[in-house]
Amino acid sequence: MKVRVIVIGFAALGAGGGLLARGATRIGVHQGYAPEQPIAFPHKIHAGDNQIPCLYCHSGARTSRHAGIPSASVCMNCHGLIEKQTTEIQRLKEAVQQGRPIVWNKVHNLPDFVYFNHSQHVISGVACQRCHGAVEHMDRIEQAAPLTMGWCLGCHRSEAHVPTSTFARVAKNVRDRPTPFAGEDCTSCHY
Amino acid sequence: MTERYMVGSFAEPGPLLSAVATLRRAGVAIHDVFAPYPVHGLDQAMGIRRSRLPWVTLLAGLTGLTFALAFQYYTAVFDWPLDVGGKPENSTLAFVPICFELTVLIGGLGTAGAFFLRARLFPGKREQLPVLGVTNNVFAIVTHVPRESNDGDLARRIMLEHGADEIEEREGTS
Amino acid sequence: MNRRPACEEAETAATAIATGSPLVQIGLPTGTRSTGFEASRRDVLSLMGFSLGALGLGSGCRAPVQHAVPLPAASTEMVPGVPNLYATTCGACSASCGLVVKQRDGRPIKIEGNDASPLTRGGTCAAGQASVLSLYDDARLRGPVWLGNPVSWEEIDRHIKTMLNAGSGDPRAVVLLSQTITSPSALAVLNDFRVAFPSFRHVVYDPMSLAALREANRLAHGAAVVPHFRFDRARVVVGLEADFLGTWLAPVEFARQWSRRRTADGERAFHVQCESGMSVTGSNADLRLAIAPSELGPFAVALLAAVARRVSDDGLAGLRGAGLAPDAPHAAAIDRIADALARHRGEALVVTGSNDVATQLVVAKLNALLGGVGKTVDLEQPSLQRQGDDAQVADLIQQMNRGAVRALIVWGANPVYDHPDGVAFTAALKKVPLTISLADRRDETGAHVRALCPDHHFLESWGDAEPVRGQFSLRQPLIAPLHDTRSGVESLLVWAGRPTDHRTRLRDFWQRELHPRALGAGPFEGFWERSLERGVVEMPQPAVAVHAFAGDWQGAVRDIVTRGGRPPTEAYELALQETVGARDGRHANNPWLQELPDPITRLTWGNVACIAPATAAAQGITTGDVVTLTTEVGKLELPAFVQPGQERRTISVAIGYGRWAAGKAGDGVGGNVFPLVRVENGLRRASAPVTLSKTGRRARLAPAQTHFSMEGRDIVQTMALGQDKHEAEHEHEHEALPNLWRERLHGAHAWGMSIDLDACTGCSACVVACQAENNVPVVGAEQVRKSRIMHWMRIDRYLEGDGEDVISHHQPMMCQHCQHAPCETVCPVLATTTSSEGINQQVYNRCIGTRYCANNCPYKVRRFNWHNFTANDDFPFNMTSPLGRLVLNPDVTVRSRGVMEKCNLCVQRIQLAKNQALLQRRPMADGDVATACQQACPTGAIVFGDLADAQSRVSKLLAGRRAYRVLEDLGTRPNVGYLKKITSKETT
Amino acid sequence: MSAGDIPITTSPAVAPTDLVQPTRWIEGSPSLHRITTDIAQPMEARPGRGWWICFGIASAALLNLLGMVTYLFAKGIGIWGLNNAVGWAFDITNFVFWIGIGHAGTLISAILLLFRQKWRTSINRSAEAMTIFAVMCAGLFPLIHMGRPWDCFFIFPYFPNQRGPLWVNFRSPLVWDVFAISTYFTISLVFWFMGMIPDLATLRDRAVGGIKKFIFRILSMGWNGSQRTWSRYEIVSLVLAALATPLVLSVHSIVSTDFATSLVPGWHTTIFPPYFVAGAIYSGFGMVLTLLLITRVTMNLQRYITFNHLEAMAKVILLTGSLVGYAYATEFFNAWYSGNVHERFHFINRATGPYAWCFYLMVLCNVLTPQVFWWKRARRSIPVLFVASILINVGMWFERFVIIVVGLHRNFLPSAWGMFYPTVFDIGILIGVFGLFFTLFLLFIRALPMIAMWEIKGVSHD
Repeated sequence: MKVRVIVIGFAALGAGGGLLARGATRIGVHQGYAPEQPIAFPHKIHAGDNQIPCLYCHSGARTSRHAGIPSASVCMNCHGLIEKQTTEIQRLKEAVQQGRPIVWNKVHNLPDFVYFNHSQHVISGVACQRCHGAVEHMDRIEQAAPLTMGWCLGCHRSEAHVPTSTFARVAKNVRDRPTPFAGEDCTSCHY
Repeated sequence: MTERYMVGSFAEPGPLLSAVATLRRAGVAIHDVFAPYPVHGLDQAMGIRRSRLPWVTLLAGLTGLTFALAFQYYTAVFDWPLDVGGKPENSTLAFVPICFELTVLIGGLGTAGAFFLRARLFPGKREQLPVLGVTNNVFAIVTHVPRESNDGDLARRIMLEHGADEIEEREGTS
Repeated sequence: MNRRPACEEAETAATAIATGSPLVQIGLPTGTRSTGFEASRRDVLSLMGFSLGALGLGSGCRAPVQHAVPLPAASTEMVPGVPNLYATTCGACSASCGLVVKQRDGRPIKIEGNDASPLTRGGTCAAGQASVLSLYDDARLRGPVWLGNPVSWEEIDRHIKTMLNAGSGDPRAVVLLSQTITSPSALAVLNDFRVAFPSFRHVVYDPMSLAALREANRLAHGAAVVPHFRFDRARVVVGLEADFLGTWLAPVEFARQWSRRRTADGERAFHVQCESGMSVTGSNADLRLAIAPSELGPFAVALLAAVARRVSDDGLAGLRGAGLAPDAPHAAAIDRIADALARHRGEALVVTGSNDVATQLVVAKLNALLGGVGKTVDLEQPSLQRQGDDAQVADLIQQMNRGAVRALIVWGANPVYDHPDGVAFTAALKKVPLTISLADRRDETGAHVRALCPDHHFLESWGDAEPVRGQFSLRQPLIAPLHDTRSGVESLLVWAGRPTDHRTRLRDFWQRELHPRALGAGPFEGFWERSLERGVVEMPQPAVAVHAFAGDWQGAVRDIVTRGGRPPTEAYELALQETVGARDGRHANNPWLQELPDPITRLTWGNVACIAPATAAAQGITTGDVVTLTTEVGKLELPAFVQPGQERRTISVAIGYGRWAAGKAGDGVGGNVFPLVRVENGLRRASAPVTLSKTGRRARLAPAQTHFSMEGRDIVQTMALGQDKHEAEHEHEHEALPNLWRERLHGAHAWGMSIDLDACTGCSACVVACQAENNVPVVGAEQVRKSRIMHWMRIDRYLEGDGEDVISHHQPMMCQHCQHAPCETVCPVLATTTSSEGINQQVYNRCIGTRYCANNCPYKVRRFNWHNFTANDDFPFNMTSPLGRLVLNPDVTVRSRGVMEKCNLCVQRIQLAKNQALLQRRPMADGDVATACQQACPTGAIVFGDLADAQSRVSKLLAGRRAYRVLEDLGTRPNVGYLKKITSKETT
Repeated sequence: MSAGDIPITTSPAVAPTDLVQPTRWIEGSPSLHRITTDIAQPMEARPGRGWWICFGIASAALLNLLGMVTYLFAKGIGIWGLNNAVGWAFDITNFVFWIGIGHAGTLISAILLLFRQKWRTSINRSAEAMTIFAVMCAGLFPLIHMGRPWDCFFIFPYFPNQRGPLWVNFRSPLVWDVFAISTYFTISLVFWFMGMIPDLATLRDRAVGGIKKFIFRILSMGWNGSQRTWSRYEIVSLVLAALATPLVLSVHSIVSTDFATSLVPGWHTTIFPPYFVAGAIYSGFGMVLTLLLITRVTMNLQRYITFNHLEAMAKVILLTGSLVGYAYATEFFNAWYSGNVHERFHFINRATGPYAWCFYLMVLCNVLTPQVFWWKRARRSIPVLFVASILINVGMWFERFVIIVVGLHRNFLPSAWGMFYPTVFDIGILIGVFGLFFTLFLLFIRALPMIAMWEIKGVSHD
């Protein structure tokens, strides 16, 4: 019976340790984070039902590090014409009239030591959904991917433009092609 | 089922040794001998075979070695080959120290673990002492006493001849 | 707050600017809080959260909610995260160099040179690089102040105008005391002012005056101008106490001209420098003579005599034997110099910074004799800097005391601090009914005036400049004014009763005055837009009328000879010296400049009394002893510094220190030496007889380098002129050491750098540029003393020999990006590795700070964050102030405590360039990337590029004969190489 | 049951011990029971004043350590005297010093066991304890010397993590250290505990119940002195000894590679591994001597820790000390013989530079001091032994300091030369760690048998 106690004890210890380890690796990972927004903006209606291209609003993604959140004035490009009035749209219009910026809750947050450049990925044809999930089906935006380094490397390793090893495998075509940017160099993201 | 034992306690290793020898010659089945320290020659007297634990050490050690080598090779060459100071990705010589350390570590822990299992020792186990003081200054011989024979008397006689301080017969579960 | 990501930060900044909300509310731009304690604390929390979760008591807690604030109205100008570049004009000194300023998310964060400028061609200086930080200086006034109380502009204008207009018809003068104004439009505004107030006078004031030079030219050529010196046309340059590579007149322009003639091999110019204290210029001269300030005149005369002998001009008969006594020192050297000068008539240039008319006249004669006028000395399109007139200033003080001045407006000058008679000036100020200061802070002078009307920082304001006649340059604001300040021009216009905003005024002026002269400029609109975009415009101006040399040089010679050399009575001479970091002291509150190691002494945070080794030995003085310098007008206690190369009987002291109203960083640093010299017959002296005495106390200096000998190691390599053309004997130098391991091939690029030790003057612009670009923290004097300075790029200084004749070398040293990097092998966590493009990359967020890499780095270029230097009140510099943090580069991580950092070849710029190439779907071209140091360098000593491309400039340079690697025999295989310094003892 | 004291000499069955043993490793011939009581006495009797004084001092130093380390974590290692030129100083000096101290313990218990040296029996237990405590002290420094100790787990290759395929750099000696030290600690601990089981059983059976019996019962794992177990037990001890012997040699060799594999002049030397091992054993024996000289008096165990023990240790010290001296000489010779400008300068600087006094202090303590042990009288004189043992540890600390700091403060580029000046925190932590060590040791001698009873019994009765 003493034996059983000990066995159980060890088992519990092991299980606890395992759980702890698993939890420890989730530190700072906010997958599934979906905060309330000042204006309940439904991507489902805009990107989904009405098929508005992502880059129409998040135009920064084409040229800049930051995809950016559209100014209220951009919203008004359409909502100036649309008759349909909901409380949310009212809020938007108020904001525009008072010329005060809307304070959104940021969903996808990277640590400050990570430099992710949207334009690089957009131009190389990485679909927004690959990192942001099926936005067009989301009523409220939610962080779909874990956004951990391991996760980033997942793609970079399978589709890197630079060979994994810096040994002889360097491809001649690498230099002819527009400069590769991804690869696995630490300085691709950390500087 | 319960068994009968003959327990003889001695104050000195000398008499104990000769007693054990005589008992074996007389064909009495010695269950075990208890002593405060490992008495030289007792193994031979009891006819205990040399332990095979060193083989466990060898196996555990080799396991550690293989793991260390494989792990380092995998991480440095396969999982993410990085240019560290221009050194080759498979810097085997640099892997040697850790290979050695893990060999020793796993080898040592394996041996110790095997010992405790084999000797059925574990934390909190309630000790079974033939007589008090075997961990201090008393030596004790415990022999089996088959019911349908008079070995009991034989054992008792031999031990007395060799100057046992005390002899008693006990029942116990083996 | 601390963990705002760049994006949201950017947008908030933009918003703030757009909506005019105070910027102070903005927190850190991107910073690695998450590699700091906070992050770990948060993680511990979430770990706790997890375990609670595991117990089913609730889910793990999250990081604090972060916000993203878009602009209320979309801006076409500014895309968050994309830097904009605007051309403007530097306001750090009167040289008014053309700039291109990098504006990120609505705030200027980096100053770069304007390649379009014909004068500087993209060069900058340390002070210019640092001036962006002054924009975010906490000590700046937040708005106008009347009699010590903050007031509105309306109110203060009311007060001022009433007092100004009260005595219309009042004969007492309205005086504007300003530094040299190179802005034509501003000068035009003064005319309006003159119309409004007939008694208006404009007094120009320079802390380091060249009045004598202008006077001499008036006497000699009939035009009181500061000539436009053309070092690029000179084969022989003789500098007499003129630090033209470091601080004198237009150092950036001169350094560029000078280096262009130096690196042109064969045609290489020969440079002689005669000076008392070691200067940047002297440390780069082919021949340097240590002479005392009082010997300048006699020396010039002797030189004139020696030259005259050679060019045998009978008109100079009276000169023979004049000048220095035959036993005088340097007699031999003078013959050598004279030979060189005579051999290169028409290509010779002699410049002197002396503020003595006779000496200047003799030098003018020398230049005339050598046919320099019109060639190396351009009087017809002269420089418009240093127009200061000491006589007028002296006169002004008297008038003020007499009560003959009813209003004094001080603009850009700070006489209470930097005038020899600062005390007298302070007293005089009290006698003036209305005193106004336009300074950006309540400085020494501002503390004694009635009205403080803060001017914009030059990055906030419009303007123009004409540093050299015909060379125009425009200034445009990079950011909306941070505080309630007003352009000085606007203020003057308001008080003159014709309020106009600066931009309109400027535009009108250009349309009215300049556009007509711009030949073939087309309609004004286009001209204006182009000019703004380009920043600089060349518009030939009518030549100044000058005649051939007609000055009474014999008289000058007589004066000098009769006056004799050094007055025999006193032992030493004090020589004021301008240094590249402190300049004239106006940037004193700029921590970047305070912590910039002086290229000569390598000291930070303060000035010292430089004493020759021989003198120090004789007086039993060692570096660090506090000595008292006493002149007939004042005394000053300073730590002594034994400076090889210092003239034996001269003690040099840097100006620009010892301010008491500059701000937190600048106050009480060093000692103010201005009051120790005098104004003699209307001219500010830069030297004075001085006595030296020990106080017995010792001071702790803050040196960035303590040992100046190379210990016979092959660190700075030199080669004699022409040697680089000899083929065979240097072949072996280029045999690479064998590689112990398989050769690794690089990826698409192999970034490398070449540093030309022959072109590097040590001016340190690159050091500040690097600091600004890479968010390098300022650590303060105490940490520098502990040799914990953080600069990624330092300029090592080595001396050969001791005493007065020393050879000195400057060697920029930063991470060498070894391909066999010792640091990488020892890092336990792979925080530093070689990238596929040959960069030795340092990953802050992986670093745990064992410092093993730094120990194993033979170049000692790695820098460790010993403390948390950001947002830490123990280090009250720009990174601690919410305002100061706005200068941080959002594209570079702000390092937290306990991580290692170092030069990474401006990898953020590489990434940016690569991304642009990608967006334009083109391969990268050579020159797409310029590192901060390279961009800042006025002499183009630094070249960055792709070693994988055999045609790139850097590849060619590093394949050349002059190329070598530092500590090559260690086999570290650096991607940063150096070009050997060329030593030439004589012109070819 | 008979627990009486039977004088051994009256027993006809056993030959007089003095004929059996060439040298007497135990004074007199105590009975088995007497041995038990003698050794158990320190744990059962109330501690004497001597113990309390020592403990007071030690724990005070320990508190100081805790305080300073807390402040260190709060402020950063900027509070130490380190700088850009000298990135390691007291921290790594202490680390190497304590690791070295540890070595004597393993050496005594393992190597002397293999060589069947009987004299080790009375000192091996405390020596092993010393090893374990010393390694604990040493292990502290790699942790606290980090810039970001809260990220210390980066140094372990663990899975799962967030960084995907990013592991650690197995080429870095620091990673070797991590494995070497943890292995060394674990194996030493196992070895120590194994050796203690029979004695724990003895104590269990002496205990009159209550918490004490409970604890000893758990620890002794039901040991009952069965001969079958004994025979396996002896095999296991031999195996562990055989493993520990190369281990102890490897540990300090690996520590020495922290320096030897770098290219810093004065560090980059192939002689380091043997030289460091010799030095480690040397300093270790110094420390053992210090401890035993104190404890044998305070715990009155003179009977078991005899002059013969002390003399034997003095001989080892003489040997290793001379080896260290030889190593010093070799370094200088190689520097001169190599003709390498940086190497030569380093050694000139070592002997004439600003830290020359450390160098001469080190030579005085490490090379000259042990030479007195050529004389038997010195080897058997308590005062001489005590002073020498202290000097040796001072000297060995300075040896590491000289190697590390002199190597760093002036190397390749003269422009980057600097100096190291310790701050109050450097010194405080240095003292504090001694506090940690002695606190642990003092608690050990009160709580556990500091001499292996069963081995003593074996030696005295075989």
